[in-house]
Amino acid sequence: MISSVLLGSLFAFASTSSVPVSAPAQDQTQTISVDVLHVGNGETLENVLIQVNDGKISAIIPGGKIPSDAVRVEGAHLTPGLVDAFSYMAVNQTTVEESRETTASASLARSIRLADPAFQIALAEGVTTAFLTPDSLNVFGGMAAVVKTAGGQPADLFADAGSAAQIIGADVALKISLGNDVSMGNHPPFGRPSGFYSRRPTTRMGAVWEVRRQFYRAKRYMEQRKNGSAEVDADLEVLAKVLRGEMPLRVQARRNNDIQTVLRLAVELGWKDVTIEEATEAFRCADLLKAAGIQVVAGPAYDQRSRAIASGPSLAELRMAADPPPICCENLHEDLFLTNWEDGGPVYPKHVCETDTTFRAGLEVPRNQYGLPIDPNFDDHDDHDHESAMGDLSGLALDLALLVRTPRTATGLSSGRFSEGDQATPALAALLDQAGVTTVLGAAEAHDQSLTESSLIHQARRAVQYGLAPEKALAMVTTRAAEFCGMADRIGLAKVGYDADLVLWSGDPLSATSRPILILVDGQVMLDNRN
Amino acid sequence: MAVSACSLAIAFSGTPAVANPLDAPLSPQADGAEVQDLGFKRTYTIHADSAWLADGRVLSPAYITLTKGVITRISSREPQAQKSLLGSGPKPKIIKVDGTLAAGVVDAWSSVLPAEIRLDRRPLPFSKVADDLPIQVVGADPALAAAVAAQRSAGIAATYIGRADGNLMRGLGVPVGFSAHDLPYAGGAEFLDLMVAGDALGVQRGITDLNNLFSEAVGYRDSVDDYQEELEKYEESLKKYQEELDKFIKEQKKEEGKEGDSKADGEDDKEKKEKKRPKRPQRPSPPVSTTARDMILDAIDGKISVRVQVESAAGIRAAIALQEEHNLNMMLVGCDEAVQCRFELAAAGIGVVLDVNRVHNKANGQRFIDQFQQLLDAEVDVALSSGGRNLGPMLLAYAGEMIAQGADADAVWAALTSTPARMLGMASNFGQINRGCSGSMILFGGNSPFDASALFQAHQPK
Amino acid sequence: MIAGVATLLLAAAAMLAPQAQDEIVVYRASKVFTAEKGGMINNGAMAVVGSKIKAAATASEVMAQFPNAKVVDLGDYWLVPGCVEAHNHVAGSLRDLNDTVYLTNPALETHGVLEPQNPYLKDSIAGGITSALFIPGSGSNMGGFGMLVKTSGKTVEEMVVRSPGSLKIAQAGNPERYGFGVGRAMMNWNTRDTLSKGIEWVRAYRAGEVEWDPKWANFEGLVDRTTPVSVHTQIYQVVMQTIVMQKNQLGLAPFIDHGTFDGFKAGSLAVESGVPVMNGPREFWWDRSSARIVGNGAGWFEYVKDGLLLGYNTDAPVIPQEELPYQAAMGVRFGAGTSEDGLLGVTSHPAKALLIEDVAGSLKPGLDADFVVWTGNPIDPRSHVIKAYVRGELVYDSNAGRRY
Amino acid sequence: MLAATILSLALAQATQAPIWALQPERVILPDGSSAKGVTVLVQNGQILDVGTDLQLANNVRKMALPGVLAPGFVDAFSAYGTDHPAQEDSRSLTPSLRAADAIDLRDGDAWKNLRDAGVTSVHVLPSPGNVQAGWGAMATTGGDQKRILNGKTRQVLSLAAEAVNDRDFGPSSQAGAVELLEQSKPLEIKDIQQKGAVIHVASAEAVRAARGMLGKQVESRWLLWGDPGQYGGELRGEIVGMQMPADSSWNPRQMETLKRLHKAGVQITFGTWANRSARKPADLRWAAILMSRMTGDPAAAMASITSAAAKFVGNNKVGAIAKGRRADLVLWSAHPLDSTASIRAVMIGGQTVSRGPAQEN
Repeated sequence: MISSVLLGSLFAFASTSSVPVSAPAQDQTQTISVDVLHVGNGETLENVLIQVNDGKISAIIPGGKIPSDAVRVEGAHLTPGLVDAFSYMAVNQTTVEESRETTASASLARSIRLADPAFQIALAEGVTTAFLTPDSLNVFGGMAAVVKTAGGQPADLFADAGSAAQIIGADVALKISLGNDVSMGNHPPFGRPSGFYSRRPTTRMGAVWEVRRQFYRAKRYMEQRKNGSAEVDADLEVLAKVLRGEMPLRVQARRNNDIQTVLRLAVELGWKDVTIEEATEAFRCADLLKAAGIQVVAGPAYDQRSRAIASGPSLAELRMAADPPPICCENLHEDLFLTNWEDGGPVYPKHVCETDTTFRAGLEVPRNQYGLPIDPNFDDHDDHDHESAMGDLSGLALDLALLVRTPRTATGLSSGRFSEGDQATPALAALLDQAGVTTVLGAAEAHDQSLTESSLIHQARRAVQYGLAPEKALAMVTTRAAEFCGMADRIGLAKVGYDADLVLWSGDPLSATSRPILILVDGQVMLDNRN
Repeated sequence: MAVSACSLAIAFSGTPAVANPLDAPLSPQADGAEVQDLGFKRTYTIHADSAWLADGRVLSPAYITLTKGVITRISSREPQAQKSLLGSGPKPKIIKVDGTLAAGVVDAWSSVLPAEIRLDRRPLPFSKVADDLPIQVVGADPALAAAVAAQRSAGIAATYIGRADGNLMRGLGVPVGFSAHDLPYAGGAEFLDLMVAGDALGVQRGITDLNNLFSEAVGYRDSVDDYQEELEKYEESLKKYQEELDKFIKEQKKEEGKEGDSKADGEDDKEKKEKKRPKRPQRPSPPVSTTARDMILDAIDGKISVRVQVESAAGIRAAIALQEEHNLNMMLVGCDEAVQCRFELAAAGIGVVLDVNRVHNKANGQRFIDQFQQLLDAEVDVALSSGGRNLGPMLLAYAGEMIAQGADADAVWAALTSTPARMLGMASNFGQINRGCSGSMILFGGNSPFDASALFQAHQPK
Repeated sequence: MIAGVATLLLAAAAMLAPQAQDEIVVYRASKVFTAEKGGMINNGAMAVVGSKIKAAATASEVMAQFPNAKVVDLGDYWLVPGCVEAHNHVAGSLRDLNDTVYLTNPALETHGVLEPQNPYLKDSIAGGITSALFIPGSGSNMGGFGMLVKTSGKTVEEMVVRSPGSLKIAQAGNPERYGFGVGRAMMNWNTRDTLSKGIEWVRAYRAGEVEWDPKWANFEGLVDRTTPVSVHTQIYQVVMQTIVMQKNQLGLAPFIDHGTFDGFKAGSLAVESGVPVMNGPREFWWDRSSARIVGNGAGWFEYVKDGLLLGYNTDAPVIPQEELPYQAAMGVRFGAGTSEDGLLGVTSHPAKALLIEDVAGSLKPGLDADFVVWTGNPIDPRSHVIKAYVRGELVYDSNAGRRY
Repeated sequence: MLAATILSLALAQATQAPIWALQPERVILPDGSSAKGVTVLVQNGQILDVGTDLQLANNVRKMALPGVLAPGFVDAFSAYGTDHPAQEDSRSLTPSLRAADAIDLRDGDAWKNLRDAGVTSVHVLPSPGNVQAGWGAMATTGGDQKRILNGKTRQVLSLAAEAVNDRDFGPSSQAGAVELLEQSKPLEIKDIQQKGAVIHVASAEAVRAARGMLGKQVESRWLLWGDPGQYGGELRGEIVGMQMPADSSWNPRQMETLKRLHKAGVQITFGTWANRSARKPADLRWAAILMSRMTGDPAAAMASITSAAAKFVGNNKVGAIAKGRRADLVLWSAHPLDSTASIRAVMIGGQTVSRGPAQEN
């Protein structure tokens, strides 16, 4: 009655927002011509054409003639979309239950908010896939999910097409947490308002017990299910899967002793596929991890929370990793906890560099007068800015640094989430890799916090700066990370038949000044900064 | 006077009351007036089944020609291509629509506010809303853009933008129309927004505050006069002082010449000292002005109008008294008890803006309609409005409810269009389909614009 | 199964640790205290092979026995067993030791809390303490199972001497103070109830009536008396209750772990029941009835001649861990025997109470080579540690950076 | 005159149950559109038949009605008659709680106000404060017949903040709420599968979670909280209950959301949540009027408070003028979406329960 074409145009209601654009057809072949292609497994190809069709990489042609309609940016590098193997994007209080310790069957894939702005932030930093893990608010947080950061149909009526994340793997691992986090919210039943926080664990002891208790329950449950004497229990089913090796286990552990607890429990309880998340102090027991065959997804050593950038690896850390000694008199004077800050922070004597080439890259980092590393990739101008910014802080910067280095963790008197394992070091990945531990890098909360300078690619850059081989660092955020996600057959590699998740960088992706200029997810352009 | 909705429909859908459309009255400025550039570009003609013109006249069929967003031709005949010596010009663009065209509604009391005012935590009593209207709305103030779009789509062509805080004085508000870019543009008189605070019981305080505001301003003006007088006196005494000073200096110089001779003479010294230097007269201090005071004085001088939000009869009477004392150009909003002072209001020529939402008040709904009629009967200008709330889109629907409950349909329609336009000083541009008026119109099918089961579209000029 | 874990991890640790040396080292010193009654050997020596003690006797005897050994001459220094701390909370984070949601927590263990890199451990070593019982706090009546550790090691498993080391029970004092509003009747009933359940589970499990249960598994050692009960207990009546309930009624192996105030009045009962006392850290007490300061250690010492095993603790960090010998000195100062009694109270006596006399606490052949080189008598505050060894390995050297 | 005939109709019904042929000027059809020349046959409080060319037997009494005959409005979610929210605070799962037990049927102002606003049935829900809140109930707003039409309409589940942010008993999160529900699946699950569920949601993830949990065998209706603009795209093809702002003061974003929801193929219904907020019975009609204005689809707007609302509730006896339905009818002076229209008579179960002001004069 009302609709008339003419009226439709003439008497149109004013719209307050842009109308969603429809996705372009997928059957067209797009071609990208690049000078350098980082395949993701360490290989690089020069001067290649990459063809994308139907969301997949359909061909990689070396040295071909560049078609006129090909996407080409001079000097650009192409990598597979980055894979963040450890992320808390959109993971918040609605996705993790605090009223109970065991919510093993809680599925992150079900409760995650796909329209969260964090995904867009991550995408803009080149991250196309993320392994989302339940937060550490209870011991058994639930099951993790793998998402692509874009390409999903948005539920938001006001959003652009493809702007939502999409789940590509639901219930891919069980997450459990050790350490302070799980107990910090709980308290004894006296002296405070009643509520579900009056419960165990309030300590590490309780957290470890909760893990053991549930797994022993699961073992009994498995037997009872066999002889039909138990009803289906959603939580224990998940634990049973872990015990049978059908579901990987992710354990958040930051401190040395927590990591060693994981090792002990793995043997005691018969865990088969274990990844330690964050593992801030893993360099203290890298050899144990190697011997036990447990892999590590290193938490962000470089972000504004841990302020590892302010401390960097100490000499003691580096030496301890290179030649793990018992706590011994010979080392006391250069002990981690006795670092002499009056001189302005740890100093790296020349002879160490000469005798120990392993960490040369890390040791040669130029530092300012406060012992803070100066990024060698910064050009002069930036360098100057960096210096002056620190200069403005003058005495304050030093004080902050002192705070960071105060051995609060080890005294055991501290509590709270982010004081745990504050010996974070950007050299963690390099140290673990050196020790032969299967390791990848994760950005955890970086993208949640709009801390783009802590984003995944920056973790890789920082790791390179502290001694990791560049090709390894890149693999740790692409191919190897995809393996951690259980998705190595479709993402993380620039190879024919793989998902066309590609990032075109303005230069070498590991250069601090490079930025993504074109991002494809499933062959669709999700970000275009070419202009 | 009361007619039912059916009769309204019959009245408006019957044969055209005006046989020759050229007889339709034109506002004096319309002819050859400079057309304001509001971003509308095109010239075209809308051909509708009929159109409601001013004063209840209906034109059928209706050809309304718009140029740059303004109605330039009203006729029941199709416009012809202009002929000249060189032959006929391009064929005029005609858009055929089904339904009846009517003037866009004027909401004299709405919630449309620019961000600067909406988010202002410390409202200044003398801010000018017109100054806060953004230059570009869509990017700069999305909430305002959305609000304007919502008003538009509900058929509102013009509204009043003023502060909505509870202060005695709220600065200068301004009636606005909407331009092509969802941008409110000022049109009509500026109003000094005032409020008599307090409910029926505590209203005395509000009245005192209101009167103080004006008497202080008048007092200030008086003190300016006093100052002038004092200034004249001062200048005179200043002259005197100069003369005395010259004399004094002369004498002193003489004394100095003597000094060398009579060093030892102590008495002489004493005499010298006793001859005092003349005192400089003090300059009278000028009375200190404020922007707020200047605004009040502007209102007293008739440069701007006054808009008072007031509910109780006592407050209304105080406002009327103020109007009589200072000969203000005044409009009242709210006015729960206006009916008690309807004859005073009529005598003073003060219009009132009612909140149409009151019709829903279960207990007072019928009373509201009665009051509406009584005010009209007493020949008070009455406008219906959305009451400063997010109810702009419901304005027409609620007004329809009044008709359902027995209000006079023609009166209700007038109270939504021509009356508020007149009260806001924008009668030549809004409130009726007339030459020179805004092309923001509504198109409706069915019985009336109040029928949501039938076609209803808001026309935004191109 | 758990033993298997330990073995695996120890094996892993062993690979990383410096290669075990088979060479025989003889340490000779002007004073060697073997921590047995009358165990002071003038001009003595001790032979160490790898991580174990081979012999400790007069220098001439040892030199004769191991003629080809490498000899380290410590001159006028004292060679003393590493001290054994019976009550320690500093080897991990403090906030992780009191899970006070429930009054009894038989399932908890301190195993996951131990931090090898804890700097307090270095203080311990520098203070001559080489073994410690790392236990939960006294915030609840039954805090959980503690563990016996060496105060030096890179990994947790390397440090562990025995886990569980003891069951921590707190009778009187903190649990009530923390506000449950629980009286002693409830406390004693509840503690006894939990213990009884555990003991019953052990019986039933061994009889094949119930399945293995991680919650009660550690009670096997309690029943077998291979795991002692370290009881935070003080004041005469409560100490008596501890002895009666845990030793006499339930047949466990408790030791009094504080025994302060007038706890010593239960001394004869302790002797009768064979319950050791690890006294401290408060060494004296103001007795209102007699209006004088009374030394707790002295009170207990009266029963030593009847066979009471008396030692000292610091409850570190209540008293810094390195001041354990000083606690013994305070005990002696307030009348608890001689300097030798004091020294035994921080070495072999706690080792016996903790049921590790076959591992550490004295310089007997076959024990771990945990020993410390002191400038003089350890319980003389003027003495300090020159070197400390754990399992035959030098772990502290004051020449390289003296702490105390 | 009209009132007299309708009253006599009611009286006559008791004795011999005659068939009445109501012939109004226009009739609102089940899809929300209207038609002229339609006859509605009513007997015993039921609609026998509806049609333009019905063969009328001799004993059928014809009655021409001046105005538009519409089905009585259905308040799709409400707390009418419940003085206190129907909620048990001590637990998060109260699957057996029945809102029907909390309804006060005494004929106070509340029910009269509803009838005066043309509302003939209300769907009373337990409070969404519990993850599994219990059973809704359908009640008529008047009439002598059994007032509770259905004491177990749909099971009410809630993933809205009120239910999933409980810091005393839990759950504290949506994830936890879903887990709780999964574990409670055996509780009345057969009934839920049979009768369907009303699920309070405030986000796309809540919708996904509920879908994942309930599967397809449960007929789900969605009660939208928060800003449906952010997650409405997840509900294409579904029937949803949309919250109205108090006093109909829709802000521009809400209006645009309404429009886009409709465009996205979401079938919208409204409820008053009366007794829980400042919303009034008449706001149902205002919401429909606004929806008509916003979407340009008067039929969908009309359905939103009649037939779609009945679908929301899962009741096929009310909400439409169609064969076999209850004769819950309202005679309007013009189309109900015309705000100048007024009610001339309200009939519930074939019985005239109120007359509009026009008849009083």
